[in-house]
Amino acid sequence: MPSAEEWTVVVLSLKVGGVAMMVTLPIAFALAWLLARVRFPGRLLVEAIVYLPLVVPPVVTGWVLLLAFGPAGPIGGPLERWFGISVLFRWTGAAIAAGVMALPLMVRAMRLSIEAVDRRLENAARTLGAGPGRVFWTLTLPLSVPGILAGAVLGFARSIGEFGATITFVSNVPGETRTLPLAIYSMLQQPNGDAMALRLSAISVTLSLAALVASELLARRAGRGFHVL
Amino acid sequence: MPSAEEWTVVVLSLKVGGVAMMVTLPIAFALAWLLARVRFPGRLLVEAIVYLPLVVPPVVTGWVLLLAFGPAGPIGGPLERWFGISVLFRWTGAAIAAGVMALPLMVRAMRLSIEAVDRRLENAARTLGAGPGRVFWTLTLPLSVPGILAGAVLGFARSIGEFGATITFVSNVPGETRTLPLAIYSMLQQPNGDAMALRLSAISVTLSLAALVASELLARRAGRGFHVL
Amino acid sequence: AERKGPLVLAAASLQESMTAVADAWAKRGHPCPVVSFAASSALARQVESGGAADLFVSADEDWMDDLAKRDLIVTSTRVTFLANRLVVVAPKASRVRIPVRPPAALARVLTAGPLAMADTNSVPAGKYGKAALTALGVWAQVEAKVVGAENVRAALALVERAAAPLGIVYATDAKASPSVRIAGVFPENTHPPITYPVARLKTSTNAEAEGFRRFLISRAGKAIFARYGFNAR
Amino acid sequence: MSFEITVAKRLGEIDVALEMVAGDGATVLFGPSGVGKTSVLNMVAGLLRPDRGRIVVGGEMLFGTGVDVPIERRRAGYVFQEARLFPHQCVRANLTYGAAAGVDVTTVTGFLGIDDLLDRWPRSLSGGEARRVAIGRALLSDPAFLLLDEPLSSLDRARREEVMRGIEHIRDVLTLPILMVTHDPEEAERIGTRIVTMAR
Amino acid sequence: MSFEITVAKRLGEIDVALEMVAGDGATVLFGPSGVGKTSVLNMVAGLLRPDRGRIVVGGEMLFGTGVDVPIERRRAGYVFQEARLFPHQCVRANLTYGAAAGVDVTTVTGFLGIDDLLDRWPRSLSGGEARRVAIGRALLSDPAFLLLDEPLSSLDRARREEVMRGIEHIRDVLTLPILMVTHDPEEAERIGTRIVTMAR
Ligand SMILES: Nc1ncnc2c1ncn2[C@@H]1O[C@H](COP(=O)(O)OP(=O)(O)OP(=O)(O)O)[C@@H](O)[C@H]1O
Ligand SMILES: Nc1ncnc2c1ncn2[C@@H]1O[C@H](COP(=O)(O)OP(=O)(O)OP(=O)(O)O)[C@@H](O)[C@H]1O
Ligand SMILES: [Mg+2]
Ligand SMILES: [Mg+2]
Repeated sequence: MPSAEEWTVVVLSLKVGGVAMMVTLPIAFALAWLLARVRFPGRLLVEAIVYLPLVVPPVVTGWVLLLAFGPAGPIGGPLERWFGISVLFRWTGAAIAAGVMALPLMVRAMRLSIEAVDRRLENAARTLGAGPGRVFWTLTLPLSVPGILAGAVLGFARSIGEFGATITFVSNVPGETRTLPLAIYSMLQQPNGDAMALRLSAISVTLSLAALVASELLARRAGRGFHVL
Repeated sequence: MPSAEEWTVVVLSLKVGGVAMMVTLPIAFALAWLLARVRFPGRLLVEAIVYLPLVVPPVVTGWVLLLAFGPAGPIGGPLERWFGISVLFRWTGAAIAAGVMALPLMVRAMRLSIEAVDRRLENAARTLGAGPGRVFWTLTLPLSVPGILAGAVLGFARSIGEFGATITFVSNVPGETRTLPLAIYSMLQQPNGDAMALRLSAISVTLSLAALVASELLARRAGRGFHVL
Repeated sequence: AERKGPLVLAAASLQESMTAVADAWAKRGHPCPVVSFAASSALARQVESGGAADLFVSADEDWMDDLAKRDLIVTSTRVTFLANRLVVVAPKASRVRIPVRPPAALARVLTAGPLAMADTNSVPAGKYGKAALTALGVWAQVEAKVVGAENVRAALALVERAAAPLGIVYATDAKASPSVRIAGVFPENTHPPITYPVARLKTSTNAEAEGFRRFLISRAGKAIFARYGFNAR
Repeated sequence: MSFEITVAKRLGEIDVALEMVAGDGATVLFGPSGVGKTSVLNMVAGLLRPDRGRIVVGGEMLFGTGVDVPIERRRAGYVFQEARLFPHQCVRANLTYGAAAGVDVTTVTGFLGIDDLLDRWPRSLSGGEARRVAIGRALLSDPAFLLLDEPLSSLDRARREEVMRGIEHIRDVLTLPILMVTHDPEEAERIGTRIVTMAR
Repeated sequence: MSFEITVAKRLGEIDVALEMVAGDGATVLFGPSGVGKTSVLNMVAGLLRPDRGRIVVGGEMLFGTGVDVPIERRRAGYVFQEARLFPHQCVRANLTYGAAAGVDVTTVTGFLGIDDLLDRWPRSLSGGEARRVAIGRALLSDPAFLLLDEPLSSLDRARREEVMRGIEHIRDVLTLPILMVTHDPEEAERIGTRIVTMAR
């Protein structure tokens, strides 16, 4: 059984990972759709920016987030002035870090599925009177479910495992930003923390495994549409 | 222009990232195929293990690699005794770390594409006399190219950006394991290293961008097979 | 409502000792301080970006200087209250002894295998180690054997797992690990003093902040740190 | 005038061109495989943009100088050469995709013989069943005109007879303009008010 | 005996069953849409496993007690109801997929009228063109017997005539066993040495 302290960490991790995934999912899908379907001038640039968090070390991402969301930053400033919101040292900041790090993985998976959607079906829908919006909601989106699920799992797992950007951006505050990886890091800082670190790692793995199983079950439901013979 | 020192770092990063991607690509594809196509008892377990490096903090992955590949470890021991090979503090170790971290991303993207391959085409090929092996090489594999490309880009980008596992596993040895992220990290540790860190980050981003563009071009070639009307 | 404890940003190497001090403080009826452990560099940057915290405990003077230069700390509250020593560790089973002189003998021992250190360009412990080895006249010979870890604990781990036969870490780390022994101690005059300053941040609003800072530098506070191998200043 | 079509379109190395003016009733498009029949239907439906030309159906200009009505507002009841059912929707959902809310599917499922298939998934349908569902889907979408690309291939005689009667009903009673492709002279004879032959 | 088929298979709520023994020549499988014709072909090709039964073709047991020859060794020349061309290979590569090295594709492309399509991609083919490439692909794979699922639908009269002659040639000169599905009585009459009617 996890101790009360471990429990706090786990609940926090779930909150941060869950919120990060939920909020990032639609953003990621919109980006994936844009990249898959629309040929606009700055396309490659947008793609490069989406991929950035994957490429640069997480510490740099965390640092950039810190600059952007600090009270003097271009996002943090207005946020603070107009809404009185500050994300530094807060779980919301941890969720932002997790979401940003998960974004490239989600976008790539979703884009793959969107590109695999049979355009002929979308054309058929339009002859049946469906405008682009309806086509999107009734065909593109549901037919991309495999990619959305894959993106959600990857994103959730990445969020649950996010460390470098989080500690750089919002520190390691117990109960606010000390998610599982940060707790594990803290344990590893102590010479005798190995056992605890392993324990927490096991919890981490269990959570993601649960997400994995859930997505597999959902994917099985979604997969029934395809011809095999 | 990059300085000679930066140049060393860049070349090393490319070597580590390139080798990691090349070696991991076929392994990832084999795993993706297994997970997509074969229903075997330990399937979910294999999947969970593949996903592990995504979920646990990179530091833990690096630490596990250290235990496994260390002179007393279950892999490092025999490797050392029988072949006289040690990967600790070597670029080969950095490539192993990068490959392990990139694996889950590659597997997921490839699996998505393999699952999207029309089984009816494979059946048609078999009636034409192609055994499972030929069907794999002539249909499953080429029809999964979008996923392979996506996996390769994700994997390369992740390899180029890998930090936590690398520094924990093989340390930060100039010329051997100091890849771009490690060099950037070193810079960020110093109160006045920001400018240098940004410079190196920019190089990092440029490299991945090049990979991105290359994959887009290849994907465009691969995409010509699909019906749009 | 429950009073909230101050938010303390502390260098990761203080993890165990600082937790113990915070617990002791809480036992005296104060709300428990909330301590965030990370690299001094990360914490300092968070403060520089406007993160509102109460106390900053750095593992070196450079980052505290940096904050002072930017006018982010209450200068009068800056106190250097702990010190540490630099040692050479070896796995428990190893019987190696480190001769401090002559340089040739020292170099021979240190170059027997990879030498685990924190990164010598960036991480404080690594920089101190480099300075010490330079002062002892062996850096040129040893440099090629050095493997730089992300932090001191990671360097220690390399020795604990016998990936490296020797490592240079703080005395506090060596003391905390059951699987290594101290094979030698660097003379204090071979490297800049290893000190830990604390200061209250300008953004501090918590009424308990000053009280906890004083407790840290009090005799009782320092006594707890001493149990973990720190030298009080 | 039901159809007034003057189009030209270059596809790879092939030039597809058609000029026709057809009065009320059904027009059968006849011609060898690859001559461009499907391409013409695609242009009328709005899926393929003619290089130049004019398309007027039932008096409404769908394509011409400055005009290019979006696909979904052309109200074509298009039965494609392949079934193109939506794989993630059951047969009932496929049928009602383009229909007004509350439409009674049994008005078409009867003569199409697909009453028993309503809760099935497209992947489990036979070739002819899928084709009939596709016909039903187009008819239920309240079309202003019909585009039928070999709708009766893969139907057995008895079923073909019933579907043909359905089309005749649409032609004669509902008086919708119909443009139909077929290779069967008998079908062409029976359904076509007139026959337009395309040739290279 | 060209075909000796006794199979039963449950598909969802439908029972597909057939019992037939056919001598040399071509056997036409006739029956209403959805009765199970394609399913029978799939079972003979090895794509669908009968719940029970026996399949012997040209004297060789393909399925029966303890026997289940792998698909690729049954050597069926199967023309599917849909074209199923390989989208990433050009027409020539599709045609030679199952062929021995160095086979001359012009032996079939002539009567199929696809000589000009060899370097095209499947996505650019018309319905009838794709179908003809699929026929060519099956014929070039050196089959031991043919399974044809409505191979002539979507072909115009002239082309149909040529392809029918091709099939007759295979039946009479090459004497391959042929099992063909069609809804056209005229086709059935002309090609079928005998007609087997399936019913529910
Ligand atoms: N998974 C399934 N669940 C329920 N019914 C199924 C399933 N698969 C096939 N069927 C039914 O089995 C029957 C046989 O299908 P088959 O494709 O063999 O028909 P067919 O004779 O080829 O028809 P057609 O002439 O229309 O192509 C059909 O009625 C079909 O609906
Ligand atoms: N992208 C392309 N490149 C080259 N040729 C093309 C392309 N797209 C279509 N074509 C050709 O255009 C012609 C018209 O095709 P279309 O599908 O309209 O023919 P069709 O009359 O419907 O034939 P069928 O009766 O076989 O269905 C075909 O010969 C086809 O090969
Ligand atoms: Mg056509
Ligand atoms: Mg059929």
